[in-house]
Amino acid sequence: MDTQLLHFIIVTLKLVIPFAIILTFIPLLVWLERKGSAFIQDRPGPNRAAIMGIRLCGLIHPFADAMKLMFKEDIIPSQVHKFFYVLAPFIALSVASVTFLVIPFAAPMPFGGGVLSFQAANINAGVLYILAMTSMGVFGIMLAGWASNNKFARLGGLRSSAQMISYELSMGLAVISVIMWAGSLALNDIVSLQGANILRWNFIYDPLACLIFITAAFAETNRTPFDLPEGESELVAGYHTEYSSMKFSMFFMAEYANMVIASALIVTLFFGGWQIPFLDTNTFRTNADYYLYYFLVAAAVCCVILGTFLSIKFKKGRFGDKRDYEPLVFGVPAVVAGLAIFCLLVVLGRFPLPLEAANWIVAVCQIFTFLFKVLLMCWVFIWVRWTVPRIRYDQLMDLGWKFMLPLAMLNIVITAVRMLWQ
Amino acid sequence: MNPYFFYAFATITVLMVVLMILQKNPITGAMCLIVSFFSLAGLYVLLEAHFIAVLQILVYAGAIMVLFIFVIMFLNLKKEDLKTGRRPFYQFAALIASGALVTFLVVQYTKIPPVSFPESVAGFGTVEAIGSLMFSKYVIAFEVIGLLLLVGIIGAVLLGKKENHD
Amino acid sequence: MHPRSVDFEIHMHVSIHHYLVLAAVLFCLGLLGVIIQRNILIMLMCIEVLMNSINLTFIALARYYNQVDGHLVAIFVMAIAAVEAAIGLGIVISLFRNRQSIDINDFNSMRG
Amino acid sequence: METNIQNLLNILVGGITIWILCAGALLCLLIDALWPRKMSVPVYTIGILTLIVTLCSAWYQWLQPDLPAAQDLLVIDLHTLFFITLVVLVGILTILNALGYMQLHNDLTAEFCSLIIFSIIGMVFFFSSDHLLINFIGLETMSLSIYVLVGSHKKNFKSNEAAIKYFIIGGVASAIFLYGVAMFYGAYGTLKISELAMALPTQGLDYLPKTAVAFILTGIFFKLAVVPFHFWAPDVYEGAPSPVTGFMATGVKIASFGFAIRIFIGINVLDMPQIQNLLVVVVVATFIVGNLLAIVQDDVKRMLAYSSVSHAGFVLFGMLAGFREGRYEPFSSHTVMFYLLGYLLMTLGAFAILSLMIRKRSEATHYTDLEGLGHSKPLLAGLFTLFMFSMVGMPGTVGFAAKYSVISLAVQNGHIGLAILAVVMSIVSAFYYLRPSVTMFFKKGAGGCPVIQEIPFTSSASITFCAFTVIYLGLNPDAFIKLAKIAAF
Repeated sequence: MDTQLLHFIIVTLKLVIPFAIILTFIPLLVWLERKGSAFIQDRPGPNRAAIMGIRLCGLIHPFADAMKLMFKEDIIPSQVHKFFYVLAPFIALSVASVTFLVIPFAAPMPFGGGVLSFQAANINAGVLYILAMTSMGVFGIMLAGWASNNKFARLGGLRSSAQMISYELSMGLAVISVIMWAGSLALNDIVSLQGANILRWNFIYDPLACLIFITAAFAETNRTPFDLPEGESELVAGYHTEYSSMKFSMFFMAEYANMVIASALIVTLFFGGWQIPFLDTNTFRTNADYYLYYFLVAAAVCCVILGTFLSIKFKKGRFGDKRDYEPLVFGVPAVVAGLAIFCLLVVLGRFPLPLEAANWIVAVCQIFTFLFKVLLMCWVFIWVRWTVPRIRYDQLMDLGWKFMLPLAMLNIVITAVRMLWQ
Repeated sequence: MNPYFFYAFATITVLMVVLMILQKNPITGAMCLIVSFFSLAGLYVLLEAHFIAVLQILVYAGAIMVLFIFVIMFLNLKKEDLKTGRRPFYQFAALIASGALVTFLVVQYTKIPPVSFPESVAGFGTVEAIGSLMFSKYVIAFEVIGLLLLVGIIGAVLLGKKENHD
Repeated sequence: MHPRSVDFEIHMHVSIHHYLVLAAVLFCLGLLGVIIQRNILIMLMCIEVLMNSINLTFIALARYYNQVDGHLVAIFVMAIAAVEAAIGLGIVISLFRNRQSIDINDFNSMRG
Repeated sequence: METNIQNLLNILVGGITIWILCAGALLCLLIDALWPRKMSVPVYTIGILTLIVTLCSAWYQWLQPDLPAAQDLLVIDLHTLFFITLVVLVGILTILNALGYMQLHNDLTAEFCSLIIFSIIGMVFFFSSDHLLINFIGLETMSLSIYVLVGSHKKNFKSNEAAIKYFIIGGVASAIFLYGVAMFYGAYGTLKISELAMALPTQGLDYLPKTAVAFILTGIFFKLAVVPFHFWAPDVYEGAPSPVTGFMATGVKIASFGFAIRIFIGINVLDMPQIQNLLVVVVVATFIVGNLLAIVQDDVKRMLAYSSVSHAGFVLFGMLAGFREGRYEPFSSHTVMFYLLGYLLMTLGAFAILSLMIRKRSEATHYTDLEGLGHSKPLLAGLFTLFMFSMVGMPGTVGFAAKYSVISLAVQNGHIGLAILAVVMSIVSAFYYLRPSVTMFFKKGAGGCPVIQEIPFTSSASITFCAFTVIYLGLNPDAFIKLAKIAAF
């Protein structure tokens, strides 16, 4: 193939895939949030929306919500500043999605005589780029608050900007100690340095920075306990009080996109990014066939066990409708697929892999590890939201300026001393 | 270096600054300025100053302009606060004066032969190069900037805080 | 290598004077803004424009001389601009508390 | 690593005066923050002590046979030490004035003291660095502290207004200054003054230095408030709290001239006929406009603002007088230094008295407020008259010695016409300088309370010091002119 065309395709894919990932994560997270909150509050959660009786544990709900929001009437109130009112949600969403460009999804891979990095833009100052872009996110909220010309919205925007300014400082200072360890601002270097050993990952190596960063990230994404810009008990709905329909849903999506990005960033900086625990890239590449074989065996066994477990839960008349057949629909194919893979593996035995394929397998595994970690981190966000109450505004400011900022500075000093010590 | 990028960024920058200085509404002005800061960052990228470009966005767009917008929202300006009074003669004089200045400068600059930029040395504009220079040759400047920032904090607190004892 | 040793290329290349002229235009626009604006907040923004035009000059020249010193200057200027903005806005707030206006023409209590 | 530690040590030892100032300013802040009750007196005491220690260390360094080379960007030579002495003296007197002012108004906060010291640090960097970037950072540290100080009288609308005006003018002036610096960088590819002295402009960019000089000088002229860049001065001087006005009027000018002398000596591109002509125009305009507009003022602070404009013109005339056959003579800067010393003493003395004028909890500096002061407080009125006489240039006061040295230098170097103008303008200035004294002594107050009621100890200390030195230096200037001559390059 023409190398130029190949190059073009690669760049396009690098740009498109992160967006696609965020977009698929958003409905997933909405579902996770609703189900998770239901689990925490001991109630069934969303389970009504159905396509021809198929409910998929409420997974249909996000799609139904999206449909509803898309076809709702788009109201622009008369008192607003039209241009900025329309612009604000676009800013919020687009800023949230460009941040993903510098996150590395897997280790750079030798490919076609060059190196293929799984990162759209390998910027020399990647961490700074992310800090810069997250600080842009506040403009959407502030503009929404201002353009709505409504006191609740304005207060929400005002709070949001104050909060962002305050917590960005401790966020930046927390990152500095990570940068000091890595000696580089490029995110891929930071991940590579952490290595496969969990004990070297920054959340153990530099726990204070991790704690500060995660707290600040909660504040930056306006999630509970720091969701004062939209605190409904005081401000109706804060900055998006006047928004409806698609524009509202854009804010909604931006919130979840921000959550994904914050999680991705936390994972990259503190939880080893794409590193698979105790399995470093080179070992994996040279022994890919071995790991692949046993991974598939394990997967097949899991499929069979899980499928069987589901299938025996089938009992006619439990709900009295089509939901009775759900365990069978999932369980039987799982068992069949598991058995089929197992048989195939036994028949074929271990087969050697070409180098290219091994590299690709490693990359795919790393991508999935990364996404799995991100999902776990998102779950932490949801978990915190439904267990911790919202704090008061003065407490928020005190926490940011009087506690986290000095602590972050102290952490830099500690890091410097530790570096001299070593 | 692609000249079209330069012209695009330059046009956006100048256009947005012009829009800003003609504004009555400070929020609109601030948004124009943010756009022009972004295109300036683009120009910095063309000049191979990637680090400065990111800092430009981080500091100007991300910190200074947020502060501006915060204050604008804080002041809660009414429509009638933003009245305009035309002072045509004064504005015309200002226009002439700055036009003269810019002509003078442009004439001066265009006497420079149009040499294209030399090949940049390895590591030009990277964080390492800037950092090592900052902590060796310019360490004094770095210290004084620290003091200056402290002055900024003291000043802002002193001026901004409400007095409680009355 | 000295910049002069490069052969003159008169075609479509963007050279140092493009950047310097752009910076000069921005500088004059900033000055013009400070003079004709009546809104103090926008006047403060114009001062930021002035600082930015100077930064552009320094960075273009740094590229021209292949020295990182110009970048250093730009960083310091950014810090200074940030402090200026903070103090300027502090003054505006204390001004607004006393007299509900941000129009420079309303501030003429002193005449001589 | 070794060289770095050595480097740091050099910086620490060489710039010891600066580091003492920094430590003092931070100590002031900390004490203010940690002291259980809000009391400003310990903070101010620490501030004054810091400045005195700085003065001692500067003298100690002065007496060292060879000064340690701090860093190539920070030059500690006799010139720097002399100017450090001047600005620290300004600082001490200002803090004394401010203490008195604070007792009367019950208004200034403890941050005031540390901001004064920060501003002094900025001034020191402004005139002591060999690198234009650090000069600029020093300039900004100085200016930004002063913007805050000007606006520190928060509830007073005049103070706010003065702060915003000064801020906008000052911001533009700094930007113009920095643009000049950028042009120097464009022309020479370096910003070190010692390298600029020898460098040749890069081919093709050799148009820039002249413009650069014009921009830098414009920036400084704004700070000095010389005509035609003086229009902000009266409003700002009137609006700012009196001690701050005294600080601005003296400290900023001293620092700017310290820097100006450094670049006039360092950068040979300044030795151009165009620059000299520019200086002549500015000096003549300043003499005429400053003195004539001062006559029509009816507020003492505004009058002193215009007087400081004309004094700045005089000092600039001292710089101009140092040009002999188109070159600036480094040695002749001693007249400027001595003039600045005298100007400092008489101005701060006058402002110490102005700081005491209070009526209905606000400053009262209108001429009508002075009526009858000569009867209620004759000594104070007499001292004020003394300072005014000194500003006119009466023989026997420091003002005379300073003006005499400037004019004699001008005559020596052939600037006869300007010297005559200077003498004429000094005579004109007697009109407005003596008007407050006439009001004090020969106009009966319209009853009511006199404008000065109590005189705090600190204010009287600073007034006494100023009065004593004004007379002492007036009678016996030679010793200090000798010192200035040593400090001149």
